Amino acid sequence: MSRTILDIKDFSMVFGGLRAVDHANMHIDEGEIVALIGPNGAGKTTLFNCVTGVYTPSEGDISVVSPLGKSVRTNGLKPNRITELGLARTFQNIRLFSSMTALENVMIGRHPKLHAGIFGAIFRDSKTRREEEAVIEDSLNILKKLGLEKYANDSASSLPYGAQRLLEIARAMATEPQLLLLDEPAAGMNPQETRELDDTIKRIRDDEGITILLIEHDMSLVMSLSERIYVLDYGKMIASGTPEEVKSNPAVIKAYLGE
Amino acid sequence: MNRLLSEAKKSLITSLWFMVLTFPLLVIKVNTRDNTVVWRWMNLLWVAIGAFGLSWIWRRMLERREKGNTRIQSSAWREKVTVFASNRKFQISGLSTLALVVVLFPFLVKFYQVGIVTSALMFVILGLGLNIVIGYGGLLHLGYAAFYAVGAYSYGLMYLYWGLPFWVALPFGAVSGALFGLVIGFPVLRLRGDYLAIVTLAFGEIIRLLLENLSGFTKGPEGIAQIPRPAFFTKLSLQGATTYLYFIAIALVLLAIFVIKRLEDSRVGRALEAMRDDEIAAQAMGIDLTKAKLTTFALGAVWAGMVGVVLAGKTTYINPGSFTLMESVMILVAVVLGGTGSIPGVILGAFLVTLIPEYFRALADYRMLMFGVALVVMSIFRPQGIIPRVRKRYTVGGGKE
Amino acid sequence: MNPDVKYFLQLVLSGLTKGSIYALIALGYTMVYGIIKLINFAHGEIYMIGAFTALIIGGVLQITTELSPLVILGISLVAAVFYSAAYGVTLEKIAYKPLRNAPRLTALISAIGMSLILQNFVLLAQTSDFLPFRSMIPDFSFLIPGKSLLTTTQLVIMVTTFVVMLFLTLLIKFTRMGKAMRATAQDKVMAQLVGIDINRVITFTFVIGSATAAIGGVLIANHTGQINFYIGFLAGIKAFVAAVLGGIGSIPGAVLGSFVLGMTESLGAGYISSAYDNAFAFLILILILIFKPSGLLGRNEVEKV
Amino acid sequence: MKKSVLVLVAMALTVSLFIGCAKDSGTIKIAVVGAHSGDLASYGLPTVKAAELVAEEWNKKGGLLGKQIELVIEDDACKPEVAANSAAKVVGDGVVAVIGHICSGATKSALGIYNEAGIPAISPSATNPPLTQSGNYPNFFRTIAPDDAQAYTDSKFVAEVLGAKKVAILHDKQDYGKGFADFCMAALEEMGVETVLYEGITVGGIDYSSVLTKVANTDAEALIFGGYHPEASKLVQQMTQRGISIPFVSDDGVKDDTFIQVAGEFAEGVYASGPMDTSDNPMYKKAVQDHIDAYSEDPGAFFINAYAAATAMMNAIDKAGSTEGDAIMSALRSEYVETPLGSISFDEKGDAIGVGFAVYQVQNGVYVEL
Repeated sequence: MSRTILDIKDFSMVFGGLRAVDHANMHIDEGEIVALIGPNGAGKTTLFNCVTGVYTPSEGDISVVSPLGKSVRTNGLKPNRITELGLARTFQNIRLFSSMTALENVMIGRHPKLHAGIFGAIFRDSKTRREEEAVIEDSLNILKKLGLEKYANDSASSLPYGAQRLLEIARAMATEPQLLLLDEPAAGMNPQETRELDDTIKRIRDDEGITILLIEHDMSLVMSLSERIYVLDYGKMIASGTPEEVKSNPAVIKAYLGE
Repeated sequence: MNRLLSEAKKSLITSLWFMVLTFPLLVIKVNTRDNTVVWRWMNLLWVAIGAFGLSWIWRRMLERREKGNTRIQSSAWREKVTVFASNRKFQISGLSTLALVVVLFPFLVKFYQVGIVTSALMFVILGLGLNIVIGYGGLLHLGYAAFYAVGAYSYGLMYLYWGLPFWVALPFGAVSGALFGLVIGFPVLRLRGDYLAIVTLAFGEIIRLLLENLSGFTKGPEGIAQIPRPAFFTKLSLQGATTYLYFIAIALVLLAIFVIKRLEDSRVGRALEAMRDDEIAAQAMGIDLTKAKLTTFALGAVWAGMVGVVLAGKTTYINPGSFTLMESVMILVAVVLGGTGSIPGVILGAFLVTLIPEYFRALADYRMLMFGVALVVMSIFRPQGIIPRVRKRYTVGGGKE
Repeated sequence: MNPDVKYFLQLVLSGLTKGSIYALIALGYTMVYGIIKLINFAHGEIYMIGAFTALIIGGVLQITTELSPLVILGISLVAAVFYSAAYGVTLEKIAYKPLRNAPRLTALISAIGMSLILQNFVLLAQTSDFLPFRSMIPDFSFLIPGKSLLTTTQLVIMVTTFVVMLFLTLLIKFTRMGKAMRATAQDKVMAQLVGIDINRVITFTFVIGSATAAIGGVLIANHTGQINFYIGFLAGIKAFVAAVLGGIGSIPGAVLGSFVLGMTESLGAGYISSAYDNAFAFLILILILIFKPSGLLGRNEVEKV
Repeated sequence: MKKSVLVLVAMALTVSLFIGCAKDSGTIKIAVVGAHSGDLASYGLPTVKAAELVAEEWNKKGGLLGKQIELVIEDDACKPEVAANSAAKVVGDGVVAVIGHICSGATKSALGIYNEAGIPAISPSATNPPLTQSGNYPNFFRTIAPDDAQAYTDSKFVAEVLGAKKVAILHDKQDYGKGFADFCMAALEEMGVETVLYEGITVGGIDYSSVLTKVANTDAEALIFGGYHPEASKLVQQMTQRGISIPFVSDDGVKDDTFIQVAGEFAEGVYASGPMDTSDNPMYKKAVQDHIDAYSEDPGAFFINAYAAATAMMNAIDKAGSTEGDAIMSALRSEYVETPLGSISFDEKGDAIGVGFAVYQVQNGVYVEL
């Protein structure tokens, strides 16, 4: 059995009396592609935000297991610490560094893997110089993997919408995560782009060995990609299992179709 | 034709509105002691004509801004300049000429001109320092003059109590500037935008008030006088010291440009800019905001600390009155005018802010009004500044173009 | 009365006076912020223009007509309110409206620019000297025994502050425009979708905010007895601190923040040293923001991710 | 290659712009430096007018040492950092003497530059005592008494005329006001008067009721204030309104008609020190009349002191028979000269002999010398 990367136990998030997520449990194993679905406002993004440290969970435990098998409880850790533990994410409403070029966006993703400090930057010793050369090289490679190299020197905000979504993925990949959290990666893409995205995500998992958790509304993409699915409704985890199991789960059908 | 008429009508209405608006302040002048009222009706005419014309131009400019015309034009224009400027031969000849002029300058002009240009260069360094905080870190700092004061008083007090010379004070001023940057940085870590602006303003004022009130230690409002000018092995004549200070300022400007360029191009600089663009995304990329903010404040304050020492050495007299909020605002004006985040922009901005009033004394009374207008117009029509930041391009395959 | 207790009470009353003064300016600050999320740096200048207009119109009437002082006070107050509101609205149209979708920093710099423009406009159009501002508020003689505790002007300022706060609260809670303002404050796009003319709402906010500043300007000039072009800048910064202290955007917050500020200054001056009164004001601001980054009554806005 | 030549030419042009025109040795240049713009202009401009009037007088008589006097007028905005540049500028212009600066801080930063150039400076208004007493500024002279002399005059008045045993002292935390307050405290101590409250107040404050409560809470018999008229008028108004009736004694910054105008009825009874009234002096009358004739308005702040300063300086150059700094300075020290302030000369330190302060009181809306 493969190693569990992310373990969420009995987790709740309360915003001023409103239970956005209520006693949810979830676990992700290495090498999986897992989807988190649910109607709008079900608490999916809130769960993402708690896992990545944007919010601190109200109750429960979230732990991340490092490749060496050490488990770290992440409740209350800052987002940058969680990124260093090997979690990286994209945002539902695109949050690129808009004044920078596409390449620079990816270079920033390399931040946790680099070491140069202020003095290194100023004196630019040979180590720093090598590091800088490698950053450009590595970042370009990541752009190439996602077919974005033609945009390398373009301002991130001037990219087409689909490319911006891909650039977010590229930027997250640059942090060399073990688990990549994608928040509605296909939102706003046309069917052609969505099909390509399907391939891209599979490639990321297969070639890079990155485990993937995604929130998505496009059911055909979810069904084709994911090996397991969790369903959130009104903050409660109402179902989980393989795509087939979830599809036939009466609670899920009820949640999606109403009564 | 119809369009012209409707435009004229719009301008006419604006003009009338401004006549009403400025009527009491511009037309009437009362003297309650002599019980006289002066009516300055001519002013109303100027307002009418001015408002009519300016509102016409204003609407035109707004329209063009809507269409984004200016952007296309300016980038085409910039393309040409960039091509021109990246010509190797031009770079070499241009830079060497510039270097020659910079070196010969103090020997070619009257020495008070050297003093004035030194003041401008000091402002350039202040602008570059504040630019780290605002342009790269994206943190609106309204108390920057406090770091300037810290530097000046470092030298002033070190001289007063221990008789230490300029060259000892200079690194000390830089370090104490950075330390104060950290001191201010800590409490404001959680604050954003507007809250940050007001708290930095508050800090700036507190430091000035302390300098004013702790008169046993700082000599209070009386200030510290007779601070020696920097010595070059031996005490220099006035002319000599002025020239010397000029070269010190030039050296500091070069150092600042060098350091900032290097930072811009590094992991640290990228982290600061990422924080400016989007704090949440930056954190998600593993950037420690606490560290990034403290770095920003310290790196920005270092320069003000150093220039403060130079100021004390140049004027030989310092008092708290030189480090008011207005001073912070003027540095901000220089940065915004020239181009936030752009090194050549900030240099130009600092020169404009210091040299225009110096060489157009007749306009002295209109100086602040003009700066105000410049801030508003620039914010609306050219927020990126006169010389905007040009982002670096990389050749695909590694290295720079 | 025990002299120590009396001393304390006097300081508290001074604090209340200062607080009321700050509140009159801070209310407008906070209202404008609530709607357009922009620090209207020029708000202090609007207050100064209110005071100047009252001085000029009042002076002209005094010299050229035979009207009774109360009528003159009335007319100059109306003129001050009208002109402050007019300047406020014009300022918004010129310097803020084109920047509604721009980064906050850009808009704030435009606001600082506008503040410089208005200050220097008044300086050039009038004078840099202090001008005497004769108190137009009649002295209520029944207060004379308590003179050392509270002056008439102070009392009028306190009462006015209270009335203005009440008026604004009712306006926002119960009127149609108030509802539109609240909707705009919460979400401009949604407000537009449900048919609210946000331009009208913003204009209205500037009218009300500037009008309160004008009332403040006239009353405070009555209290200090003098005005010049620079009074708005200092008062504006204090009011700004008060508004931020209370939680910018909140009407009761502005009043509470102002009282905290006034009280800190007064007690600090009374028991420590008045040389540090501004330092105390700024220190309390920093302390409160460290522990409560959104001010005393401000809502902690969670950024949507 | 062509381009760089072009650039060079452009640079050379710019440089030549800076250099300006060559020196003209046909005139004697005297600098007038002070605050000529901004909100302090009203303190600096009257000095320019005084210097112009005196210079015109000399020029009509055929000039100084046979040459016409040329005034070099520079603005220092009352800021030390600007003053250093202005000083360097007038030195570069080849002036032989300076009338100014106006503010003590600006004066201090400029004096070192004049000293190195061997140029004497005479100020009509810089009253900070160390300027003459520290010995650091041998080239400095002034036609106004220093703050400590003024403080002594006020203190003596408080102790002897008002007979106060306990006083409260407030100051505005500025160079001038605080200096005055400190000297008052020291002088009063010597005279056996106790200072029961000593405190700074904030310039531009809206309400001073807290600090006045504090004053009322002491048993002070007089309140001494060091500072300028805007704060003074707020203080006296708020004192009257809260029924604090102890005498209010202040300095030359308050002995200004604007104070009476702004404070109105509340100004009545206020004491303030100012230069001794010499308005009976025929030269005084002539100076004022000349000003009215030339500029059709009454002269402003420090006009008489500036007129005296300009007169003394030009007389010294004339007596010295040279434009050498040392000769001018020794002439200033040895020669008595008739000025609107009376017949004056300067002591070793640079203070004017025969110039002093007197205490005035506002009576029926005017300052009356006591």
